[in-house]
Amino acid sequence: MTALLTYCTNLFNNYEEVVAVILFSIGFCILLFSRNLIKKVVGLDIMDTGVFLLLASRGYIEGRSVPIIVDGVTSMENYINPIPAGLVLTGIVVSVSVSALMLSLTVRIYRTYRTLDVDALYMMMSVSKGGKR
Amino acid sequence: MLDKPKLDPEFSSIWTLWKNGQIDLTGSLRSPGHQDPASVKSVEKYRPRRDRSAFSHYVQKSNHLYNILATVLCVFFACLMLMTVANLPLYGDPNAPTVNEVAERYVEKGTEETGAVNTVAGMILDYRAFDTLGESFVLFTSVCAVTILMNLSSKRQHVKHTKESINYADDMIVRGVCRFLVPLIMVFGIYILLNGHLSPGGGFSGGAVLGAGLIIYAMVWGEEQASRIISARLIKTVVLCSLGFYCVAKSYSFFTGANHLHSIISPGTPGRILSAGLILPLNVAVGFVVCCTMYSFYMFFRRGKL
Amino acid sequence: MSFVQNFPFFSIILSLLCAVISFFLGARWAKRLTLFLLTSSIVLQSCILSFCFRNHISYAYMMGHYSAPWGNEIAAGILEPLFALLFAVVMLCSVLGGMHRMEQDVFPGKQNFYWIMVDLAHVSLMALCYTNDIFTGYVFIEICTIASCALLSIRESGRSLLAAVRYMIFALVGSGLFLIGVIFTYSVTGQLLFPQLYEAIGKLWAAGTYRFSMTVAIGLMVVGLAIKSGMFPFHFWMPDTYGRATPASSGILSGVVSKGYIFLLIKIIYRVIGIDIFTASGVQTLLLLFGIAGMIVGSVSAIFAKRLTTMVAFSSVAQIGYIYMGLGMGTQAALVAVFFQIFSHALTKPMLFLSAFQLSHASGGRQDFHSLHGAGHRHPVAGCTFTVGALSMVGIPIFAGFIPKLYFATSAFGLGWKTWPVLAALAISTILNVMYFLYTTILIWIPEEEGTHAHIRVKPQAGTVFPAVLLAGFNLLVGLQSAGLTTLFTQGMDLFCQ
Amino acid sequence: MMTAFRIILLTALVICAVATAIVKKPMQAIIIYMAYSVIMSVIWILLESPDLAITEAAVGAGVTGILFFLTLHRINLIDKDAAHDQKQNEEQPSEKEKEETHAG
Repeated sequence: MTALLTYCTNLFNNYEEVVAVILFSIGFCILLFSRNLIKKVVGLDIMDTGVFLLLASRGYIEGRSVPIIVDGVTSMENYINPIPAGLVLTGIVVSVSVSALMLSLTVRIYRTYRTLDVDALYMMMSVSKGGKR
Repeated sequence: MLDKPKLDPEFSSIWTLWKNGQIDLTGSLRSPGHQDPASVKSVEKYRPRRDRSAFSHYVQKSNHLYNILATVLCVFFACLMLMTVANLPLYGDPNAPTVNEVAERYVEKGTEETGAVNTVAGMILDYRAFDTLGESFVLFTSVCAVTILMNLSSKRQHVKHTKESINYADDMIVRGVCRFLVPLIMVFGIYILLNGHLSPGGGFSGGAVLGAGLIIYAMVWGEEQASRIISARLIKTVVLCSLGFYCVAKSYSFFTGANHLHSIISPGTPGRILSAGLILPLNVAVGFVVCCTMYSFYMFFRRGKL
Repeated sequence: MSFVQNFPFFSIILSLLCAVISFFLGARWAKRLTLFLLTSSIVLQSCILSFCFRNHISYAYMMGHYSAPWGNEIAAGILEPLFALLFAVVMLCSVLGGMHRMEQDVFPGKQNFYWIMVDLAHVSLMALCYTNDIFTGYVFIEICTIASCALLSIRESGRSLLAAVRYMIFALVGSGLFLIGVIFTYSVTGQLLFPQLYEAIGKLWAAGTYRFSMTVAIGLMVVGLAIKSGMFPFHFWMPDTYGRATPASSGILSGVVSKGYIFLLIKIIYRVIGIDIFTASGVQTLLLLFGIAGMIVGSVSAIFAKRLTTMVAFSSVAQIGYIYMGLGMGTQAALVAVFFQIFSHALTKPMLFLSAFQLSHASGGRQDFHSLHGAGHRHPVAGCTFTVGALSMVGIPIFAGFIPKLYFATSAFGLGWKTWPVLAALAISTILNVMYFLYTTILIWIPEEEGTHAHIRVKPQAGTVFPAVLLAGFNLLVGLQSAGLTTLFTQGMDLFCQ
Repeated sequence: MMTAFRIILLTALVICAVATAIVKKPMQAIIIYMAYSVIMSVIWILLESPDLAITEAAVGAGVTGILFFLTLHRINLIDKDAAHDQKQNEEQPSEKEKEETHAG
């Protein structure tokens, strides 16, 4: 019982991470259940932002400010952890390049098959099996 | 596709009908009443060879199974992650394991060692520069991949009438606003780019803002006009020079660092615009790469060439 | 510090520079530049390998002026340059072998992009081999993913585009999970470099705090990389990806890209987590079970495949299953077997793909088994290399594929309850392998008297068949001279597993 | 106060994500996704990372959104082209028929 209580308190305290995990799961659900390719790409992006929120919230420290040293105060006591911010910056750029690539694939697939419905695409894939290359 | 009731009602209706198990997907795709003619033609082209009803039955069955499995997977995964989050160090805790000697050195000695007032810029362009080098190459890779996929010079993919019905440059409000807005955005982008080591920002944000400014310019005054000013060759040259400079500059610093040689790059006086050693030129190089990448994404998606 | 120790860094920077310069060049010069890059990379890796082997050292190389917990690092011992060498050799061979076909498949204006992508795939593999920093690993995983997607979709046929979308979705979920695993690890340890992580995780595990998070983090990292390398329940992207690309890309994707992820996974298991903690976390047993399932499911799917390349691609699922089974066994002897399996698979699969495409070219471009009757007589060299590959995959002695099976079987004893499943899986999988590979081999050698393609005789071009023959030679070399490699592996592991 | 603001923003984020999941049209999903990105950039500021806020506002809400819209635009153009082709294909046989009847 106390263990459960600790769990709930921890969850309540880590609300930012909880939201990040929920966002990741929603993105994952869109990816799994949506049949439109464009929506799948949106789902991927939401998944990525969830991950970034998780990472950035790990670096935040209550009551401290952004790590830009202006007044010559160099003590760690005043600033948040700069590492997660740098990593997320990398991640955001990776995410935009990946979504551009996915969208260009989407356009090409629509040009060839005239549909974005993955089930229809899958069906065409299966039924044209076994023939010529 | 969205404003016209061509495809979209189709998605919903097939979806709902299918959920209730009333629809044979193959049939609905082929029936001309539901789908636009183009798609019917393409389905006809990929004519199934085995028995259609048996096949659609199979698809339906596997789809039910897939839905159940995917739901289970999602729920399991979400629960697992929530449990893990409950077991992590607390949010905003100053004594968390992440606040250790690494972060302390970045903050406390960063200004002195790299010359950058903005600790994040100092960290990504000096302490962990190899990551950032990789990151700019992610952008380069993806711009090459998009070129492969979207370049119109390839076989049989000419879009015939791309003529726009709306010419934004003739619209007084749009033109008037953009005449003020575009230079403003560009100046802001350059400011972010050049002040990356002093204030929030840096190569990636500044480059993205610059790219957005160029995109607005191309959108309003037309792609031809934009491509006259920023030609494909110019973009290629800028990308080549920036990435080449980045590689060479960083490999100098990696080489001297690893071999414990003396490096001629000094951090300078922190707080000045011309300080922080390589960080300012690297920010400019990264900014150019990001700007060109964003602009070429736009041009490839818009008209299939630079 | 000796000058040779700079070479890992040189090979990375050189390929980055080559990629950037190729952006400005035409297809012909880009091709020359890439071939030069791959050759020089082979030379560089050999130098590092001989240096490390002679001095029996492993070292960390600072990328910048800041030492371990603050700056980025790369590390090299014996295993890292050995695998980098393998990857460079296999890439060079598959690129050379598939070059002619690639020039037909790819639109001429886009061929220089193909070479850029080969360069970028090369740099990401080198970085995955040498990296000593987990986040650098993530960045280069992404480069590898995008480059492989481009290598796959550059053929621009409808099916390869669909395969590319499927590949991308699986790969992106994989890298997302990997990144979450990295974040969890970082937030309980506060480190990103391998040696510091190893220390911190060891301390945490001994203290017993955050044990659940750590287990989940290990699981997520392993699952992320497993999805990307095609472990059994996540193998759906594999057949189309390998079967529909142009042969050079098939060779690169199946031979080296998936092995790059697996090598990073091995590094993470042994140098970040530590094998004891990995065993204790229970993820190891899961790997064993999924590996065994993959061995059987992959072979069964290959039996029912209707196209030659699809069959070869499904057999990759089974071969990757062997690797994961070995990782699941968790002993040093099993790790040696895993390394042999990586070697034999990386040398055999591109050869099989190259010869399969040549055989189908000799059968009028068709890939169904009916048309392939007697293809070996129409293109004897490709027939021979295909036979060598098939025999190696089945595990006939004197070929490379025999060694890992032997080592797996010998290392299975003394593992408690794991012994019998492993031995049974090896036996069943070998029988299944025989069923489809020997069937295909016999099929291509049965002469076809009155057929549509009986009159075709392909004159083998030296440039096209030479790489496949070279790979076959390497295959035999590994099969016959395995003692030398065993020494390298065992010495490398002493340096590798801290 | 700050915590309340933060919680409101996070709730809005989750609502946006759920809305993206349940709307039918891709266009709606994209517009909601752009709103989501803007909220995200405010959250980055609250997390004391202005670098991320600028990047997210320019990249997430700006460039990615434009790319999504352009994708939809291209898809529309492809549809129009197909319709155009078909019209031409239909017209040509009818002209031939006319000629045939004329000749007949």
